[in-house]
Amino acid sequence: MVEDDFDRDERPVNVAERLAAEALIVDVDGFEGPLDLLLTLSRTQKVDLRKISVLELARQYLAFVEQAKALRLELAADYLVMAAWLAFLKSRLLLPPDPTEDGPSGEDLAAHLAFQLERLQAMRDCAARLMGRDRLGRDFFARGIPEDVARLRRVTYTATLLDLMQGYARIRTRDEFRPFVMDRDALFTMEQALERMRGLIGFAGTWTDIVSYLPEGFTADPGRRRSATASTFAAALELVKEGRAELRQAEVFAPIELRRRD
Amino acid sequence: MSEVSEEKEQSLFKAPPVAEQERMIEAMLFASAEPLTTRDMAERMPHGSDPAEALVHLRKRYEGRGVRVVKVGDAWAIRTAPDLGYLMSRETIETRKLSRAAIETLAIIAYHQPVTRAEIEEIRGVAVSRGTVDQLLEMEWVRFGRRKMTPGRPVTFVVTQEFLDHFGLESARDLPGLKELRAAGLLDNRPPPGTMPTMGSEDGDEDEGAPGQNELFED
Amino acid sequence: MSEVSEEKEQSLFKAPPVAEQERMIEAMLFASAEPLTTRDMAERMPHGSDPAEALVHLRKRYEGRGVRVVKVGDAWAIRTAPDLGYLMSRETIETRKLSRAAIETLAIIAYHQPVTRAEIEEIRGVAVSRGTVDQLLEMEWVRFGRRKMTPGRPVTFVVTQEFLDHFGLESARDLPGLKELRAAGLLDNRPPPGTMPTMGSEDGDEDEGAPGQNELFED
Repeated sequence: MVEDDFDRDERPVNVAERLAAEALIVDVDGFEGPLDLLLTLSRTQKVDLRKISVLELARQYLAFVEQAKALRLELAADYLVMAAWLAFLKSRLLLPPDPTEDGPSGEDLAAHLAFQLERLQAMRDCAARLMGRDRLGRDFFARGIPEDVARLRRVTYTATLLDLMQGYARIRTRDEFRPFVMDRDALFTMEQALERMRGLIGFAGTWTDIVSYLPEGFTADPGRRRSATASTFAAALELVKEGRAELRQAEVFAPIELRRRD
Repeated sequence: MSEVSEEKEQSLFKAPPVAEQERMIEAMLFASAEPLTTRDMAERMPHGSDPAEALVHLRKRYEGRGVRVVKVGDAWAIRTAPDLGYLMSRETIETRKLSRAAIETLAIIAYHQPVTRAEIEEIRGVAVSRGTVDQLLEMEWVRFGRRKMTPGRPVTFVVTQEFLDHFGLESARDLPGLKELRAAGLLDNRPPPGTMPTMGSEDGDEDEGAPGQNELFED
Repeated sequence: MSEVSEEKEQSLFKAPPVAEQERMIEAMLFASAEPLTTRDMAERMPHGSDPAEALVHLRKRYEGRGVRVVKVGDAWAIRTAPDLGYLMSRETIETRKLSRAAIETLAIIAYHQPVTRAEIEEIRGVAVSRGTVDQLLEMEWVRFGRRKMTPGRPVTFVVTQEFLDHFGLESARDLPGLKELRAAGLLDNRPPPGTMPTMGSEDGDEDEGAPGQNELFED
């Protein structure tokens, strides 16, 4: 459930290929996206990132984009989106606030951009500190000759007294060894049907669908129902032959009805 | 940490103290993928080190511990103390239901003991595989009984005390008889449909079984 | 040796003495290249053993030695002392060179975990390529965490025990500078005001991330 979220199907694609493909799109003159470019540009201001002039930064960024255009460099869409946004931010910062307009102020937006830059810089510093730590396999080491834990699997068998008694009963009744016969419990024989019908026919004073004569337990399962229907029908024919009942059917496939013949 | 690097600097001029050399060979023996000779160790250690001497100390340090410094050929390695070897294996116990063949064989032995293999086969109506009997013997639920005083003097099988313990029986005589099995519905657990012609002949058979069965328990 | 087996016999009835338990965990930790949890150890030790207590003693015993008992997440391992790394040049494992994107992504996952892809993208200001995350997953330094209880229930990433082991960290709480970053508010998930262009593909996810944010560090 958790892992399936993305790209399971595309997993097998070579990681290196993907990295290469990413590099083509993302690297504009060696920058990893507009935020990275902004961070680099901000360094020219040589101030604490919290005191950075976002307005100045926006100017620098827009100048960079202009230059890239002049050099006919293909800029990724991200860079252009950021340029448009910075142009908007610049106008917000320069123009007096429009009281009719809602939304965040230019200052709020600038503060957030400064926060983002500071956060990105912090993460880069963390990454560097992390990679600079003593590392397993380089500075400290795991056991060179690990002794594998042998996994022994022991199987114990068990049985209950009931198993034992049932087993014995099974042998003594020999139902295991009876000669092979068709399993007939899905069958309702014509003899059975006839016996049943003979008992019931006395009550059939009115026309009744022969389907209603199917024995209990033979109506739900299709196989059993088929068997019982056939034998009941055959038994009904037998009763007609004996002169004890009459049958009628209104049309082809209509219900077959049965009535006692007095 | 800082004193260590100080020592390292000193080692350019003189060998590190033995205690430090001991740390070194301890780390090397731990991390190396193969046993190391004192020469291997010396090659890696600062100039002037004497791994042989440090090794004496290290060996002593590990005496009686969970691992030991042992000699492998002319090299050295750290190994688990032999008495703790059992920790390096993990036993998983899996409980399985006894097979039908085994249960039936066991039941026959329990009800008819002492019983020969031929008798078991006659009652079960199929050959008894060696594996089935071996399994029951291995579980110590059955054992060999006295040989039968019949031609060929075949071995017999009887159930064991372990068997009785497992099934909570005082003796094999406490096993329910056929009448009780029938009363418990166990003999008729497969409702014989009226259409089954083979059932009838079997009835007498069961009752006959009863007296003979008790004889077998008499000894 | 004989007293040891005597103790083992006793252990059928009561837990072995702490000194003996210490030997046991010493042997197990030496034998394993992977960290072992106290549960792993207890499962292999005689009934009633308390590896946690024995570990305290063992850890102390190896202080300042060539190898150390270190905690890795909720598990324990023996690792060589970092100052002796230079002796192990032959054992050095060449780790794959990670791209700058991968390193940054790893740091973001470590410091912000559990973190969604959208959050990583928001912080880096650029789309996270599949290759980058795949590489970290493949190295087993990151894994999928719980889904975030935000619209779309995005998956999160967290760092693994392998990550902690590799960088010699007891837990993610020990990440360098974590406290300072938190104090400076740089680990907050500050929603962008208004119409900031979203870099990530999963727009909108970022904003709701805040509550679940520090779960992993808290427990």
